Amino acid sequence: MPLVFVILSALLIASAVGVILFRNPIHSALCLVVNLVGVACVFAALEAHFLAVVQVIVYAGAIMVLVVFVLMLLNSKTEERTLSGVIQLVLSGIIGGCLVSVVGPFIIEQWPIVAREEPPISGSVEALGKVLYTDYIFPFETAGFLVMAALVAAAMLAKTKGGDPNHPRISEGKNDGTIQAGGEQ
Amino acid sequence: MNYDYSAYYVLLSLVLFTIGTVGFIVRKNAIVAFMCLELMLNAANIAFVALSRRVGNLDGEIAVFFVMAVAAAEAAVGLAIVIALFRNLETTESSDAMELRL
Amino acid sequence: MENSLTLACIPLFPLVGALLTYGVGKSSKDLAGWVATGASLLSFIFTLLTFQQLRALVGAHSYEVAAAGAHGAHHGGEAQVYRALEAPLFEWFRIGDFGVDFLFRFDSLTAVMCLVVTGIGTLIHLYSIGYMAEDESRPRFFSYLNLFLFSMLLLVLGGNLLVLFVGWEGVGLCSYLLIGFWHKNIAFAGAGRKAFVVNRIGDAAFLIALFLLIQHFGTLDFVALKAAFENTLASEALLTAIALCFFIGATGKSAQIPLFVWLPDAMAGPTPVSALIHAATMVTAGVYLTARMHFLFDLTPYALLIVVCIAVLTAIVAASIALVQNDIKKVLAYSTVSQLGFMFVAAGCGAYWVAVFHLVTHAFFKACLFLGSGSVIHACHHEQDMREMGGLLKVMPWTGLTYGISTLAIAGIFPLSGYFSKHHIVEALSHSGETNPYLGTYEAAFTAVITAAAIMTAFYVTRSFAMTFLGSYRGHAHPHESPVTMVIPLVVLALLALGGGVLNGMVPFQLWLGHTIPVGHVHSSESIGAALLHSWPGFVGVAFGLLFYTVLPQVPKALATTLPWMLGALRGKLYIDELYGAVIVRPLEGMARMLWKGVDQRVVDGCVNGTAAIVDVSGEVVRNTATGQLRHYALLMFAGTVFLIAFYFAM
Amino acid sequence: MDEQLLFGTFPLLTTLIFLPLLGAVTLLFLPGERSSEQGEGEGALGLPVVVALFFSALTFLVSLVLVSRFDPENTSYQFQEQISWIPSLGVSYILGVDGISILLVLLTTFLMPIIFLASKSVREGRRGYLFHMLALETAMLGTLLSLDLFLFYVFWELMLAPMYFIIGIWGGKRRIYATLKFVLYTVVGSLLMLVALFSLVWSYAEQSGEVTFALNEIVGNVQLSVEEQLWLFAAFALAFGIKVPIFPFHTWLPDAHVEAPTGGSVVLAGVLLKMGLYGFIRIAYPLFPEGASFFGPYLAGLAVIGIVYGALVAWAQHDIKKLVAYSSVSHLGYCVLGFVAMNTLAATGSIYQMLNHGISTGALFLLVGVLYDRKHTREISAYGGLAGKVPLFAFLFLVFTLSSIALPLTNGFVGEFLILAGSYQQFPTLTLVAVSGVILGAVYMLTLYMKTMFGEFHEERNGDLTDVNSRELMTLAPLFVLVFVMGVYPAPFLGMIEPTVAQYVKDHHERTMTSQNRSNPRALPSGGIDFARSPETPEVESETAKASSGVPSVLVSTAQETLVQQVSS
Repeated sequence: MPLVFVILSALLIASAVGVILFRNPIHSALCLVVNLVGVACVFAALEAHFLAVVQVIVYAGAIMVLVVFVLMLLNSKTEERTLSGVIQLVLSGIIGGCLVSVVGPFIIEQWPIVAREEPPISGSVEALGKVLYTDYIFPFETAGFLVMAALVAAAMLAKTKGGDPNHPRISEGKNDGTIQAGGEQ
Repeated sequence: MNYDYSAYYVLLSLVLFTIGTVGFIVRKNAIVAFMCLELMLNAANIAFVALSRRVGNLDGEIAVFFVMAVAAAEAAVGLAIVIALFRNLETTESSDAMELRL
Repeated sequence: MENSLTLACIPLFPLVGALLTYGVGKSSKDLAGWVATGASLLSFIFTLLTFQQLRALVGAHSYEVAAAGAHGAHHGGEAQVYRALEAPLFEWFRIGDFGVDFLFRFDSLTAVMCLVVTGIGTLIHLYSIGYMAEDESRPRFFSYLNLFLFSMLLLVLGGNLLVLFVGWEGVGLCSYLLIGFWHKNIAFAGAGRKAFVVNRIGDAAFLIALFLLIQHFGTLDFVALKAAFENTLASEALLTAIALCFFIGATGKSAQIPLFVWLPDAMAGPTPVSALIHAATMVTAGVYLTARMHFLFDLTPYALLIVVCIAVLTAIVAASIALVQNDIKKVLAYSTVSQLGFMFVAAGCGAYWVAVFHLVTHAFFKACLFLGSGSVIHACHHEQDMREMGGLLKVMPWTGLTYGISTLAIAGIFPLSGYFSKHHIVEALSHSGETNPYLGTYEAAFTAVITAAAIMTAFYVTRSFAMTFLGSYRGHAHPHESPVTMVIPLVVLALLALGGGVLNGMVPFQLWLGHTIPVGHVHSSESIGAALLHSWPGFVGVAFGLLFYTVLPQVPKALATTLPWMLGALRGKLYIDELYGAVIVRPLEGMARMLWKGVDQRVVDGCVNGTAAIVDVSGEVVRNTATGQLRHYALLMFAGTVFLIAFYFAM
Repeated sequence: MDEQLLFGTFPLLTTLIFLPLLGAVTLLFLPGERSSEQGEGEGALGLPVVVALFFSALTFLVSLVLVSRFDPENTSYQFQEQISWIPSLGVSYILGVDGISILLVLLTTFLMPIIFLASKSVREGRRGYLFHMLALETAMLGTLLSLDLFLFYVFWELMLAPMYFIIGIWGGKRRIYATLKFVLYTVVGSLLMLVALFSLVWSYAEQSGEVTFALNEIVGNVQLSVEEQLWLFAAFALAFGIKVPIFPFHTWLPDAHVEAPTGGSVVLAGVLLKMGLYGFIRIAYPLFPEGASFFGPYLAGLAVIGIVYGALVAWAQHDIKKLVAYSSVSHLGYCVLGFVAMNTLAATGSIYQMLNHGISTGALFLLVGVLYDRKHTREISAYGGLAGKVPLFAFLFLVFTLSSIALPLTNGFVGEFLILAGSYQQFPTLTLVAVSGVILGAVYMLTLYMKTMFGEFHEERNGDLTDVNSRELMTLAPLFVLVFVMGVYPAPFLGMIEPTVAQYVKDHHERTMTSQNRSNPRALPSGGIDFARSPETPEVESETAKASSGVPSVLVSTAQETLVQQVSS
């Protein structure tokens, strides 16, 4: 087992645990940045260079900036540790442990370590681009639409209040849940 | 002679995914929960890349590409939702948003 | 068979009359009565025309038989050839091979019934014009009366059992409407309902008889049925069952034990109604049915025994109740029940023509009695209690005279009509053992009881006559003789009651009926002395009646004080209404309420609502898992997914 | 020739079904009624009602055309239309009409204009009410006319939605409870039916290699084991039995009737209840002859319980509408009994009685509606002595009461007589019990009549009561006429029903024979099969030797049926 992998996985797991355990969201976010960069390294180690670059640009560059920005904007407070939170942690930890212990052996069994002669495929820009713009052109375009739609949706959601009086804030539209059926007979 | 360690990468991705899920369950803060989602997506990405290599074609890597697109879209919408939530309820904690409960 | 147009017209007039009367009544209430009477009269005239046609048809044949009869030859129904007029209107319905035609058939039996119905019907219509003169809703009354006539004619003209049943139920409906005519009084309306429901019990049995006939004979037409019965292989048990079902139907309509309870209550209706429906015509439908179905009853001696048992019992029970009633109409009502018992005795002995004969004479004198009582009630301003009457003979001579004649007629005194028919009944009963072995055993006992009933009959009618017309007036009204429209029918009916005996010989009534039903021997006429001797029960009853209620009024009082329990029982009509109430009506009512409140609302709806409640409660419980916390949902989802994966790998 | 060409290709049945829906859609485009409602006089009907009336009357005319062109002697489906709908599932749009359904179709189209005329009493949101009624008519006609199981199911479920709203929105005080009960009850049944439907179709697909929902193809061709037949029949029977309703699944009916607006009650009693029995006739019996012969006696038993039970419970009611509703339970019991007896006499009577019940009970509900519109109470004790105050009303009430208690010369008698006469041949003991319903029917209806119409009149309470007005008279007059026409001269109606029913009964007995023969060849003596085919064999003679020689064939078939029963048991 290459040393790179060992180091990377230790880093990744540590930072992931950090994300979920730090009580201050900012700290979590910083750990996530580390984790994302680690994933980029993993991509590089797997010779998917293009993805490694995209990973850094999209995640670390774009998404994380957005997250941190929102965190700052909303001034999220440090979470308090509660008993129910601990119980939940333990419970979900047990369930997660189950998952790993069940699926893990299966994975090892499924893809045993083999030696192979042919060179591994190259995740180079050309190769990827060729596949992406030929075989996957429609999904690609669809993804484009998706992103656009997401942008529009985000804009709509984040629109400031006081615009349209016909669309009151959710909390104001109190509804007692009964259907007003017919007139009194 | 190359050795293929993809099983370990998939195992790593499983562990990361599980951590992400646990985080999503444990954390109240919607933004952190959101970050945990990113963790899970990334874990899946690792598995994709590793197995793509193992299988010997680029389909897995393409999938990663699309996952990233989805993640980006999700980030945009998700954070917008968090902002809307904050604007309406003055909180970013998902546990406070329970008006639709019966 | 021959088709006849006039026949089809007979029931048409009352039907049109019923509609017309109501229409005319909107503008002129007085005219309505005359329209109805006219319709009834037209119907009578057409009956006469049809009767003439039938006589022409029967014609030569009938004289042959008469000649043979004069020689005392032994002949019965089998020698006769059945002749009838027919009016097939249309096919009512036909399913496969089973079809029912809307068919009228006019034979000698029907002719007699039709003449009685339309004849007496017309007289009573005429009477009603006077009787109902002050009633606001008399158009409705006359409309119902015409409708009744229509139904009754359907009943007697029906060529098959189903058309008969139409009339059968129709008269029940009209009876319901007319009993409850003064519907403001809920008790009167209740009496109407009681009549209808009790009749319906009989009708249900009637229906079952029809089902059995359909199943085993496939037809309801009288002629076809008669032919089918002549050489049937059906078991006697089946035949007895059918016959008894018909008889139960007849007990309903003709007020025999156990279904007689409605008739006394039916006196709630206007008196002409009591005369027409509850004395002369409708209640005799059961007797008519028995005579009509003679070919069935002849095959079932056991059923006939039951018929006679019931009839004798009814005759004596009703007569004994009538002894102590003070309401003049109640006396006559129980008298009717008792007299119907007499008719059924005759029918049960196989002497159907005697039953029909008594039916006719009874129609005369009982209609007269009822109309007379109506006249009295009318005069006394709707007072029905005989203790509030007395001495009315002086004020209303016509009414008193006709009532007196009818009293003697029903008492069975020679030479009035009642004697002949009643004598024949006793005669038939005492000879019944010859043809029916079952009856032979009880012959003597039955004869004794029926004679006792005859004495009682004479006694209670005389009592009513004495209390009403003799002595001095005890009431507070100012009685007066009734108008001429009421007196004319009284006189006509009294004359018929007086001279009805001519049917026994001078008019060959027995032979006439012999064209349709078996009549047995033609009896040679008896000497006047023998006849007077044979009417001894009538003399005894009348004598005691006159004695007790004019000269020795202390005797009945003494009897009442010595036998108070008996008086109470008879006054209380033997508590049969109460018994039915306690045993049948109230338990059923209780059961209905129990089924509704208990079964329907508690058990069935309980199950339904219980299921709903279970769903509701379990929803309430499961709902708690929906905390509204995103994280809890995620945890559950995660646990579920892991479980599924683990499950998959465990497999 | 021209005419034949015209009608040969013209989709008459489709027109019939979707004309009301067209009307419903048209209603949506009418101007709002808020303004018109206030200025409306007592005489005016208002534009929406006129439109609904127009479309329903048009539908009625189309159905009259259908009836006039219908050939009663032809016992197969007529005016068939077939279009493939969902080919991959084998679902087609198949319509057809036969002697069993045609008069029910006519009854439906006949009642709807009357309901619209009577819709004046709906005060608020009348347009929505009319819309639902028209949609309901489409669903009902579709159910009656569809010959594809899937299509049938779609229309069957479609009937539920408009009725849900009609009761739920325009109903009385407990309308929500009533409408939920109605819908849930029905849905429980129809879910089972759906499962059974698919089970049937798949097993037929396995057997024949093609997936089809076409009724004609499956009936007679599908081969099911006895056990399968029993289960599937039970599932269908529950669905249909709830709709009828057969005791003990009847408790939704009184609630639904009481809470529904007048028109809703009329259509519920007049048509919807018949759908249950129609389902038995069209689907459950032909498909599962074995199940039918097993469950038949039980159904008959439940029907008789329903007759007596419904009558008794009706007697105990204080609410006029509830009383009439329970009387429906009793009357539908007769219909079920007649059909289950499975001979021509009773089955024809059963179908005829369905029409009669629609007319007389529908009219009774209309009359109750007349009272309710004026006094806003349905309590029997609130009325009394009305005969003097409102004579015309009392007269009409009397006539329909008599029709309900099956007095001869009214329509009720013919049906009831045929049913009982026929079923007596099959179930003598049960019929004897059922006959007591004849008595009890008179008891509760006359008690109702007495308590409302006779007795003391409460001047201060009901002094302002007015008699039936001309509009209400117009709704009742056609029913009034039909009561007598169908009672005095039923031949034309029976003539349409009878040939088809005779064929149906014959087919059913043949199917039972073959099914039994197939599933259990040894159970049937070899003579039995011949016996079924030729009624003139000596065995028959000996069986019926008791009766005289002129016994018609209806009765011979009865003897056959008893034999069939003996063999099956």
